[in-house]
Amino acid sequence: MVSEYALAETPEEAGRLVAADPDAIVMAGGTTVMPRAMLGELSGRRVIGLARAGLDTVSQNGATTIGATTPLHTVAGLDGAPLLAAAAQSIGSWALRTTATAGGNLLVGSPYGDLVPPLLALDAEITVAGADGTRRLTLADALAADSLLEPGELLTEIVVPAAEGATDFQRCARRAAGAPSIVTVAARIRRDGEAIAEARLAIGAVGPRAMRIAEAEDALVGSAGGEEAIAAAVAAASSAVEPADDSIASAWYRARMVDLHVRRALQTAAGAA
Amino acid sequence: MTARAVGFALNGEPVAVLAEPLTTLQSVLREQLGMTGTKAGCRQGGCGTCTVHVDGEPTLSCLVPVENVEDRAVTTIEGLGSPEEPSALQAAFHEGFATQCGFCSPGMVAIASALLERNPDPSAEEIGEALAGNVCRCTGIAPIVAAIEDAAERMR
Amino acid sequence: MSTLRGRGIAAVNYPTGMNLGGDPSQALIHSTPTGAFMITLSSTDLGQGLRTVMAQIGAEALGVPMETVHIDTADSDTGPHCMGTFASRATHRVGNAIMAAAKEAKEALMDVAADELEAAPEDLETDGEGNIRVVGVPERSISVTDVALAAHFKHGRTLSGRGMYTKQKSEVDPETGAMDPDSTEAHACTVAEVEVDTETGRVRVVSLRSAYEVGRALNPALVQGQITGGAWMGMSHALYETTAPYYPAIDHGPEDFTHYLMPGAAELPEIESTILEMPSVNGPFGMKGVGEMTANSPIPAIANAITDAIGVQITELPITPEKVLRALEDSDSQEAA
Amino acid sequence: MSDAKPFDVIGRSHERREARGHATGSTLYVDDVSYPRMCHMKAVRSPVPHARIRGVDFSEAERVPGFVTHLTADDVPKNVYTILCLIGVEPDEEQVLASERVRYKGEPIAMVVAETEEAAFEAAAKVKLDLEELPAVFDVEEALAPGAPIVTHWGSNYFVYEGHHCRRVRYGDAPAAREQADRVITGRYQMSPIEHAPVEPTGCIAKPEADGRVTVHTNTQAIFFSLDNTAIILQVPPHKLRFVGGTVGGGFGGKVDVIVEPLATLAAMRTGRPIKYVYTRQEEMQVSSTRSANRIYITDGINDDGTIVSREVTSYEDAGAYSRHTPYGCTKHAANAAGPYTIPNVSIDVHCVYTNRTPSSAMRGFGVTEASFALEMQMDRIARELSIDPWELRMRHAYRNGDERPYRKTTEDATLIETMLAAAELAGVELSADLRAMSSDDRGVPA
Repeated sequence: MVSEYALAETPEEAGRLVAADPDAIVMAGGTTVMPRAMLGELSGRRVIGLARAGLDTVSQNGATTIGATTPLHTVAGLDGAPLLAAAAQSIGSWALRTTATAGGNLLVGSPYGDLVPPLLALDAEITVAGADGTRRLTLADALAADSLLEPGELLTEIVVPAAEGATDFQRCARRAAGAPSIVTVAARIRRDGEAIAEARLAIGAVGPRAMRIAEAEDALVGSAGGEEAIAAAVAAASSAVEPADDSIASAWYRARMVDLHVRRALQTAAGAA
Repeated sequence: MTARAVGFALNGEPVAVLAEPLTTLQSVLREQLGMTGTKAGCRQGGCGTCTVHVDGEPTLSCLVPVENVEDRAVTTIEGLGSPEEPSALQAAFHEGFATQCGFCSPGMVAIASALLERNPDPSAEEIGEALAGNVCRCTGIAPIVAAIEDAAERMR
Repeated sequence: MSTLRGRGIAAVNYPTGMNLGGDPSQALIHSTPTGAFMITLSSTDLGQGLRTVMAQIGAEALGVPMETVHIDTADSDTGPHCMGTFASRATHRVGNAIMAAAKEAKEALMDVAADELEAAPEDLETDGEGNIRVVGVPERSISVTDVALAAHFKHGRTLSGRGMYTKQKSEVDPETGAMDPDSTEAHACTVAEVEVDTETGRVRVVSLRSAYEVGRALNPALVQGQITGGAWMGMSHALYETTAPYYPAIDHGPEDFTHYLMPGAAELPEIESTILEMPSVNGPFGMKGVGEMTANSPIPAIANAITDAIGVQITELPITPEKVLRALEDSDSQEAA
Repeated sequence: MSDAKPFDVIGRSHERREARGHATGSTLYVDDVSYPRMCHMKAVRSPVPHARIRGVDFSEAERVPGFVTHLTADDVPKNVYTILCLIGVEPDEEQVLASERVRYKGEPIAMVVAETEEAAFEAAAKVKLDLEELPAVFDVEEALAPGAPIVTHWGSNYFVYEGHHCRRVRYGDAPAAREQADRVITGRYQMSPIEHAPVEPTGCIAKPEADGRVTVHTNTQAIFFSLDNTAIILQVPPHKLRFVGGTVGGGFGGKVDVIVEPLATLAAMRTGRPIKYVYTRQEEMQVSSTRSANRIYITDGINDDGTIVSREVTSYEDAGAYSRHTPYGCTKHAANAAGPYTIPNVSIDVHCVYTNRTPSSAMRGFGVTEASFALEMQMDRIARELSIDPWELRMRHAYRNGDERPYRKTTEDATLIETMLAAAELAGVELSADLRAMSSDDRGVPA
């Protein structure tokens, strides 16, 4: 049995509780914590719950600010955020999405964090509360660090700038719904005239963490987004990822699906940009 | 003493339970409140047999600590109809041979009733999407989809 | 993206009953004082509808209404022995036991009715609606309830029967394999249509059209339930299921329903089927066991349809997108060479 | 046939009797039952597929609040058994709880009983195992090769059928016929290990009664089979046990194993308290029995006119670490391994092979499902190689009533041809007049 389940009532209280006890397990929706608790794996641990902390608000005014505990079901229904909505809708099942949260999805790890590639493609930032106040950093920077959060820190919100350019989300899975991803790809392309001025390509579910593929983005920028540039971007993505075996797909298959879905995402985004 | 009193509305009636920290809504329903229609097929959030409604939202009761539903309204399969007065959906399930072993049926009915409340005329695709988290090993799913379509028809 | 289509067939037989026999089941029937019939068994309903079908067999054999027949099963203190529910045996074995028990119980029922109606038992018939009447003289009739009351309180007789069915155990000749492995054989033939996405290797089963020869469909809706569920399971076996994705290695074994893959609603093919009834020699009312067979023909039919689509036979289950993609790449490289 | 059914009740789609209860959640399953003072039991399992057990330390587990007791092999009166002993299968080989050696990953070594389920999980996790890992074998053919790690206690990795290392069928002279045939077509077919995945996990509750008996509520598929095996394992007179069940949330063959009942009954007798033992989904998925992953080799001798003159089948059933129902499944497989076809020369060898895998067991159609998969792919392979219509190949060889089967039984209920004709019609496949004229009651030779 856990020693305590402390339910924060406000964002501030949540931040204080987490800062005061860096060893505690922080639980948002609980979709990964609860099965472990059931198996007795969290015996003696203290759990800080965010379910009532008021971190589940969404505001849209140009940028979209998503509270960390916003259910994926809500994200899936967001107007004007097609990339995020598509990714959220593809995760798990309806009854899971009412419980699983956006912030949890960022922290849960591969192959589950399907929201991460779209957020990377959209240059999302996260707000983190710690003992010394809050800090705002890009998700890309946060993912590049050893861990997304420092001990005692709390993820409070995700800020998604208005998308510039055209986007696409591709997901490869064994079933249309309710199956873990083999590969997820998010792409965003903005043109300035004919040439691509800005490109984002992010890939998830392939290695331990979702990642932006800078080499692929570089291969696209300045080009017209034709076959050759896309092929170069695919090649860059292909060499950047380190696919792994799991119960759903082998590394061999993942590698092929990376190529295919990166190509599809870039073609669609480049075509629409 | 680590147990905490938690009050919520169960099928329209107020209830209060004493629960150890992080006790699942599922086990409180099944073990303390006698609502054994909510099943425990995996307790990993993967089978859908424990689906209930929390403030109307379909929810996997194995993933939710009972503390989280304090002051909320929980509806279980028992609140959706009874053998004497089955809902249209329940009637469509039993009359349409949409149950075999029956273990998935309460969860199927729970998710389907949430769907029909929001969408009285769902397509087969929409029904399929709603059922994505509910496992049935016996029927081949198609009879369940057909029963939901039949229920939608009955309710119109 | 290119899509290849293919069609495949498979035809199978399936033996009814425990292999080699030696698997008895019993049934006991007795009437309550008011003429409800209790059939006591130790068989298990797995969801296939055993209680329903056993009540149908009992009601038909006794000539009484279905709603007055109750199945009391699976308590070892009260139920007589049953080997169990497996091997497509329950309806055959337990059904035959009920037939035997019902024969005895019906004889008692007709004897008492004959006394009450002052007629010969052989001149009586049941009407299936709860009455016993003199053949050709419908006004000389008595309700089953009145017969049961008379049996209990006037004649001091039980309306009961004992039934047992067993197929003698066959021994296998260790040299030749000579044996008697079945009671009867059911049959199925499936025509599968698939589409293969050559870029992802994904297979979509478009349709499964099957004929099932089941001897007699005692309850057609329940038979259809086995067929639809079995076809789905066959498809699931063919394309998805394994506890060891890297067999024979034991790594990465799935531990939940999210990773142990089975097709969902979106993957359902069109399933159409025909039920043929060609009564067996020894099944109750000519039935044959259908529970297990329904998954068998879809598996090779789907596999053969994939071969038809891609021109390469993939002979290891499950036929995953990866295996399809590898097969396509291998055949491409062979053609190039 | 007249349209009117000759029956009042038979042939009608009466509503499933439990359906109303199922749809309203009022049907009671084993896990829905509980009793005052009921304890929960969980298994301590081997994390490795093959190891010598050097020690088991319960000291930390015993300190978990709510811990009640533990069981090891020493507590089980007849710890080594085989489930099919009831139909005369030998030898005893499966350990109820492993002692000295574990043979598959997940094999139970000890059980822990506690006041709550969570405490039982926690205590089970705190049992310390001292294991010396041994080389393991996972592949059926590697298991039969010289020098393979030996899984069984009798020194070979195969089951012995009356002096033979496999179950055999010999009909005619298949090797000689193959030599004479115009061509030989071979195939290798591999099934996968498949989980039954009933939505209701396997489980039971054993409740001691005041009169010294134990009532066991179980979702077994076979009440007396489970009762009798439990009595044998616990060496108690069968009349001391009462098994109650009958409502099962899906079985598919997996609930014909007798694993949970003897252990729960033993713990109930030990503690005097009701014991609930229900598998977790992880246990269902990775520890409970699977369908056997048969590897099947078929060698057919075929003449240029498409006549199959010989069929030789070598099949390896992957029993995993213990027999369970696999020796039976192999015999059933052997009976069906030539398919629903009349072939004059047949030779079948079915090996029941032991590996360090989770044991396989009964599953919907086992023995036959695997044979049908391989045979029907082989029939297609022949049809493709000889450019024969796959319908024609099958229907020409389809067994007819009166034909003798390789196991020397005369066919009497064959309807394969009629079934195929019905399927063709349903699927809109146009068959030739010759094929449409065929019948299971007439051997006939198409022109």
